[in-house]
Amino acid sequence: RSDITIGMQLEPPNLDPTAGAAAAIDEVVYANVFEGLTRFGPDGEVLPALAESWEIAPDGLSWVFNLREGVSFHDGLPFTAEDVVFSFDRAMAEGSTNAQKQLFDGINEVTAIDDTTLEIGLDVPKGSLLSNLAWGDAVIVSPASAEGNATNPIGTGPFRFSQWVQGDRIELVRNEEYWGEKPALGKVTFKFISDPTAAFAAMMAGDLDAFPVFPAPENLAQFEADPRFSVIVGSTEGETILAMNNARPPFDDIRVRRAVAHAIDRQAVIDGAMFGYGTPIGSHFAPHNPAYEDLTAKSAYDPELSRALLAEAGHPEGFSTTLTLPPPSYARRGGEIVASQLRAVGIEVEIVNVEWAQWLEQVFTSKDFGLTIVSHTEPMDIGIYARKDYYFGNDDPVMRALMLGLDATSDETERTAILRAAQERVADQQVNAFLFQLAKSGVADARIEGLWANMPTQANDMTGVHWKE
Amino acid sequence: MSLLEIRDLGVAIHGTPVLRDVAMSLGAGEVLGVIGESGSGKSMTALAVMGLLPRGAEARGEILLDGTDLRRLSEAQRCAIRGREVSMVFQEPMTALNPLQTIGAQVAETVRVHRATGRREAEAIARATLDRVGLPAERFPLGRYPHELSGGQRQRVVIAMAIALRPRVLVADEPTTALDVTTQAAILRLLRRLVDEDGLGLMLISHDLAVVADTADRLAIMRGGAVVEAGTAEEVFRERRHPYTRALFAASAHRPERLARLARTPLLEVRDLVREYRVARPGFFGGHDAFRAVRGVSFTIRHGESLGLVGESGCGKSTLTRAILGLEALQGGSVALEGEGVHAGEHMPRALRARMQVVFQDPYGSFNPRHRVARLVAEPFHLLDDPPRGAERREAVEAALEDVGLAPADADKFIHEFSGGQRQRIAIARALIIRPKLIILDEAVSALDVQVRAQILDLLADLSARYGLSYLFISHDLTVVRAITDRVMVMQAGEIVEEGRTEAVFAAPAHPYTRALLAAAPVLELSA
Amino acid sequence: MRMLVTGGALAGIFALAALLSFFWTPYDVAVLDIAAKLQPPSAAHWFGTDHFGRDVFSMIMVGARVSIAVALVAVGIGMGLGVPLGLAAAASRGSHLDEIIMRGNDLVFAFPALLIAIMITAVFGPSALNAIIAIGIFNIPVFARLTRGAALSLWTRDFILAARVAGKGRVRISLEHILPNLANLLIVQGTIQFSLGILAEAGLSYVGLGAQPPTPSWGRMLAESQTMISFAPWLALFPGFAIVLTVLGLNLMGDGLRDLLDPRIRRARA
Amino acid sequence: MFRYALTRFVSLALSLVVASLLIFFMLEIVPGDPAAYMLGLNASPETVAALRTELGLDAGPVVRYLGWVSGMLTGDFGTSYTYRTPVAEMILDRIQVSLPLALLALALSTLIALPVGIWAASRRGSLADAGVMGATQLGVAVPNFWFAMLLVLVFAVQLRWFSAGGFPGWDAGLLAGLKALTLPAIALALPQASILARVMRSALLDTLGEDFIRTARAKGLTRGQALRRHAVRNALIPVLTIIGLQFSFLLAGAIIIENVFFLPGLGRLVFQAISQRDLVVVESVVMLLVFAVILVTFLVDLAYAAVDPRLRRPH
Ligand SMILES: Nc1ncnc2c1ncn2[C@@H]1O[C@H](COP(=O)(O)OP(=O)(O)OP(=O)(O)O)[C@@H](O)[C@H]1O
Ligand SMILES: Nc1ncnc2c1ncn2[C@@H]1O[C@H](COP(=O)(O)OP(=O)(O)OP(=O)(O)O)[C@@H](O)[C@H]1O
Ligand SMILES: [Mg+2]
Ligand SMILES: [Mg+2]
Repeated sequence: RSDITIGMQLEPPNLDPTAGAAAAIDEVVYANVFEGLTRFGPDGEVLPALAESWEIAPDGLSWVFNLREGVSFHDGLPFTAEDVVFSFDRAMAEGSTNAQKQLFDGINEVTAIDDTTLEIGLDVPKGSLLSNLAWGDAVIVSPASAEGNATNPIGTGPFRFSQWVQGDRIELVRNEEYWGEKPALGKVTFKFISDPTAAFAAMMAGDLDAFPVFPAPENLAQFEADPRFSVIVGSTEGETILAMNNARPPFDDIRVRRAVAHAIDRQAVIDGAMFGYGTPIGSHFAPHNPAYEDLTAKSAYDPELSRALLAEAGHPEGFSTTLTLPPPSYARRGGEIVASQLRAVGIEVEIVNVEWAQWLEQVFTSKDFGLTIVSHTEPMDIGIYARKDYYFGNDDPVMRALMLGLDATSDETERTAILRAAQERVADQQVNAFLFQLAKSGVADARIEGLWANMPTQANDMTGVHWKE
Repeated sequence: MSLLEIRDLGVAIHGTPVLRDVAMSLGAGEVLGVIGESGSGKSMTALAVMGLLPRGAEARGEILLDGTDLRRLSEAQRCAIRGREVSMVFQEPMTALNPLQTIGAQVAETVRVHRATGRREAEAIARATLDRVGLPAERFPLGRYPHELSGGQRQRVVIAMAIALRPRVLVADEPTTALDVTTQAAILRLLRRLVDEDGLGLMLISHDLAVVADTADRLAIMRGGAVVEAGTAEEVFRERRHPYTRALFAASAHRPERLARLARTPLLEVRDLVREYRVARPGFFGGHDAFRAVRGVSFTIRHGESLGLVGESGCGKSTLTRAILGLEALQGGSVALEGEGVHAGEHMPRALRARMQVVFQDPYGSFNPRHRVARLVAEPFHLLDDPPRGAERREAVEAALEDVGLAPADADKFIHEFSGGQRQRIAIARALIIRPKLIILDEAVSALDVQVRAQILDLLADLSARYGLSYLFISHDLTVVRAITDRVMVMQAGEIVEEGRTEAVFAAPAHPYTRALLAAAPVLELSA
Repeated sequence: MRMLVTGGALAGIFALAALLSFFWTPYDVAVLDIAAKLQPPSAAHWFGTDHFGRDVFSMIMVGARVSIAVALVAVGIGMGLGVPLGLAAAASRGSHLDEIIMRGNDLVFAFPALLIAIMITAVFGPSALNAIIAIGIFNIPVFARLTRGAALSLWTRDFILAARVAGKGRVRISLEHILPNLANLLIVQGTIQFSLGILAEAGLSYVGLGAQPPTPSWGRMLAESQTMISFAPWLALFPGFAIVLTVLGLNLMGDGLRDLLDPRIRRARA
Repeated sequence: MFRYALTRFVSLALSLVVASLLIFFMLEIVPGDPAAYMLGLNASPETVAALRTELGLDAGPVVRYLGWVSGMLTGDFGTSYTYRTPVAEMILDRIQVSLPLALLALALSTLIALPVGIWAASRRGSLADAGVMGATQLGVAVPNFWFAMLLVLVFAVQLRWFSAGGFPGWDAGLLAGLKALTLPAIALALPQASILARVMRSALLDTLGEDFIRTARAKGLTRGQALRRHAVRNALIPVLTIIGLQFSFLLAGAIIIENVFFLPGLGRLVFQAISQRDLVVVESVVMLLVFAVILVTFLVDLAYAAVDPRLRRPH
């Protein structure tokens, strides 16, 4: 067999990763259809992709990339350094609609030295450049086809886009002209099933071969017990947090924030909402990262302490607040458990379920909320605690200084030290209550090999996937 | 041996007996008239003959057709007899036909059910039968639908269906009750002709003695599910052995004693009254047409006078009533009560409306079934500026009920607890309670059995004598009008064609339409 | 009659459970006990526990409250607005008012109900109240049409003419004579709409637009238990039965009432 | 007839205008910005503003309303914000699923319900009648999503006769397409069939009580003949009304079923578009559905005339 059908919960709105934030776009096209200069590997490491190698100038302000030769786009046009210039300029331009435009912050010039050599000039040294360029939003598109990528994506990847039956599926076929090793699969179909029950039925009925991010953790045990399937559990970059509105009373008081954190029994949340899948975290950092530090003890489950803290903060009878929940089940289910746990220490919580669009407007943009649960799935995003206007309202000069230092260095030990300090800072400040690292729990036909176990970025890299004999 | 012989027929519905020991016989070429008040079991007898009793009915006894007991036959055998040997015509021509099928198809169906004939042949028979009942091909092609025909024409189609195969027995259950007098006369003539021509036996059911009197050879009089008197028409007319028969005859011809106290002064003056209805115009771009139901009617009623209005169904009598009562806007002319103009609409002064009340044809439909009699009768108090309240009101209601011969205790009952005659008395009580000057009676006695009708007529005469009431008495029943009115008007197609003192008009009708009406009206010749 | 009693008993059980739940439930449904999750039915938990360790029996009792309240109030809205509109339309037959009311009805009918419910909740956020409004809106034309149709035929009756002769205006006649005579019809239709309302609430809650947590509702229980049906079937079965039985009960009651109140059928029985 | 049709038509057009106003301005107040939704958590306000301009969301509501309506008149339903494809194309794609599904469900429900209703009516009061009526009561009471779930578990997961959902497209062949729609159509049809069977039965019982049935019996028709030749067609009028209502319900009301079977139909499109704040899509599809319902009602009215000669000509 050389074809495979992959289940996904959400359908991408379009297929241009440079023009939308939807994770589903990358889940279809990242590393399959589009490639960047660099890319993430299965465990989050940054690997060369269209750039074979690179050199950094001693001042750290200029990077020269040597591009791969003999690469062409799916429409037959050759790939050159000019395409990179076009792609980056387009993303950085005024009026660009690239959702992750800030990835390119600090780049002042992108120049093609020749067809296969590219130079990127920076304003300040940028340790995260290589990983930034690995994002789906920084993939290389061709000026000839860029406009049409939303519906007819043309990249340089191992698969080319074949057809999209909107509402149902997207099909990719093997790119026979691929520059690298040709994938084993001839055809990949992504099928969109939003309803968890339907997803379960479709797997069981054999309509799907794999569901890399299976939406209902409660069903995993059944798949586990069934020899037809293998369950692949890994980690994601998703720190699931109970965010608090630090800018507003009562959460502007660190004692209240700590009271909230101590009121929460993480394991109960993981068991109840995720059926045991997930790793407790004590700060905003992914446990699989080498720089990770386990800080869960700082906010251990201790309702007594919680009540004491509340009393100390002037809320002996507790208080009431709202908990705004976006659609994913980690939030909806987790929210019910969190609400009941908070209620146990006297915090009356009114649950408000909202859709993503509304969550974005109400919580993220207008910052009109008390509590919310959300999973931050961007890789290495502890930097958000250095942002001034971020939605949870944490204005912390210490974090800003730490992050500036981080960007300025590419030395690994130094970086690790800074990252640990940042984790501790965030945990000490108890900016938010940190619940768990979202697990990636997928189901696949037991005969399939090569699926990513972890999800360092939103992707379903099909290059190495194949059927066992 | 007679053609159809019914012996000891008994029917019970869900255990309640409705027919007891009914016996009748009918010979070929003979008309058997079955008479009786409503609910006496006439229709049940007919349905038993057809074998079409309602669900839950159980029958006993024998129904012999040429000596064969129909009740012993299987359902399939009865189906074979129905429509071919024994046919039936029902009362309501409006609903007896399938509205979705052409008349040709429905008549032809009788043929095709019983004979293995082709469509063409069946249609030929249907055509011939329709011709025979007076629906000629040029005006009534087979492709007509029932809704394109008048009531009388529909009844002819129903008859055609029944006689298409020249059955030997025809049961006609009140075949003319829903029709006006002229049409009724024509249908009865047609039936009689079929009997004479085909030699079939006709069982003619009616509650109206006069209808049957002219046509029937034999009579059976029913009451309470049993036959109380039977014999040749002559015998029954002559002998009237059973007291019920005598009561029936007496009531049919009853004339109340009237003490006229006529004043000179006019009470109601109607001048050039015009009433139009908007009707959709046929055709693709048709808009609305005005249909004149009442075309320039003028007349006067004096204090204490009883004025009759007769005319066939649809001539505009009820429309005129509503116009006089100020219930509908006029398109022309005027109505004045004691010199005061009546203008339609809710702004009509209540004091004016209080001088005029009405009694409707349907004694049940004119009462809200959810209110008690006390509230029903007291409703016109709404018209008074200072209506009596509490005990006073109650007394007024009780007095009104007593006036019409009911008990004060009846005030606490619901309308369904009364008989038809009692209901009509309550309607009169309601009209009387605020002592109006004029009462309009729109077909107020048409739905009643003859005996009840006689009582009501007496009551009306008595009230008029006591309170000096004036009546506008509307009916299509000439006998009744003749009995109760001082003057009479004859209406045809929205116009008054003749007017005069009642006796004079009946004795010497001037207008051809009046003459036709009088000729068509069935008259009971009372030799004894 | 038998239908009426059976139906009334079925629906009554759930109505009682709903009332009782205000004072007493075997367990507190607001308290989660993750350790006790997904227990099959037992003596301690008659209907088992859900994925948060809540007692399903208690949740069904409290859920009855939501389902019944939503459906009942929605019917109330439909009747409260639809009946007066229908009466007004009939009383002013053929006028502009009549035309506007009837066209308005057609319009509401033309909107795909579930989509409008979704739009309403998109605007105001999901809640039991908005479910009520969404369901209630679609009940208005049902009652308006029914009322108008029946009222029109009543307006042709002689007793209405009699009332007019007694000088009564349209409003008075509508209230004193038309409305009481519509009561039977409205009660029967009310029962039917009530049962439809329960189904609609379940459907809305199923797509997450009905009652919000922590309040349990039957539809939400069904929705949440869906994925667990293969290993915790009691979670889907009990709320499912609750819906089916209540709706069945109400429908039977409606049919029974119709038979009881419809004079035609009553006569046929007599 | 023509005039009747014309006046009906004018009032239909008016209804559509009112409907379009209602839909548009109701969606105007829906909180949430499509541009912000598309760009996610990390986008800067300038980026969002740029996208709003690109999508034409800057213009005032009145301008956008007029643009939308005038576009629709020429068959241009605008371009989806999120999908960046013409809405008309999307609708055309989805309707290839929704319409056949609705028709299939309608055909199923009609084919089951009418014979069952007639059968029950002709055996009124019997055990069979009681059984059928009991079954229909149940059919009405079972929520269809629950039933759909059971269908999937039994026929897709256990028996593997059908796939659990999805739609292969009509390119995959008529049979494959029909097969994919079978379970959803059954799930949709069951409650509808129950309702229809009940209506058919009671309408038939009503007509069986009519005088003309007695007349037919008096002609010598057997009970069965009278039923077939006279009662059924007369009973069809209320049934037709229900069928008309059901069609529109099936077309628009299948969202939940489309979800259970992950079918790319219109209902799911709207559902998804609302959550993505893809308002043009929502507006246009809802408008189209309203139009379809109104059209169907109109056609049902015309169908009455075909059944009932009294309606063919004004009197
Ligand atoms: N379907 C029925 N079920 C029960 N009782 C019935 C039914 N039809 C008629 N009856 C009763 O049978 C009795 C005889 O009724 P029938 O119809 O024969 O009277 P009728 O003489 O034809 O009266 P009318 O002149 O009003 O037609 C009445 O008491 C009536 O109430
Ligand atoms: N609302 C209406 N719209 C249109 N035409 C009507 C209306 N009411 C009555 N008509 C017509 O007006 C004419 C007179 O009707 P009306 O009811 O006054 O007759 P009538 O003499 O009382 O007859 P009947 O003896 O049958 O009661 C009839 O041709 C009738 O069809
Ligand atoms: Mg009779
Ligand atoms: Mg009249």
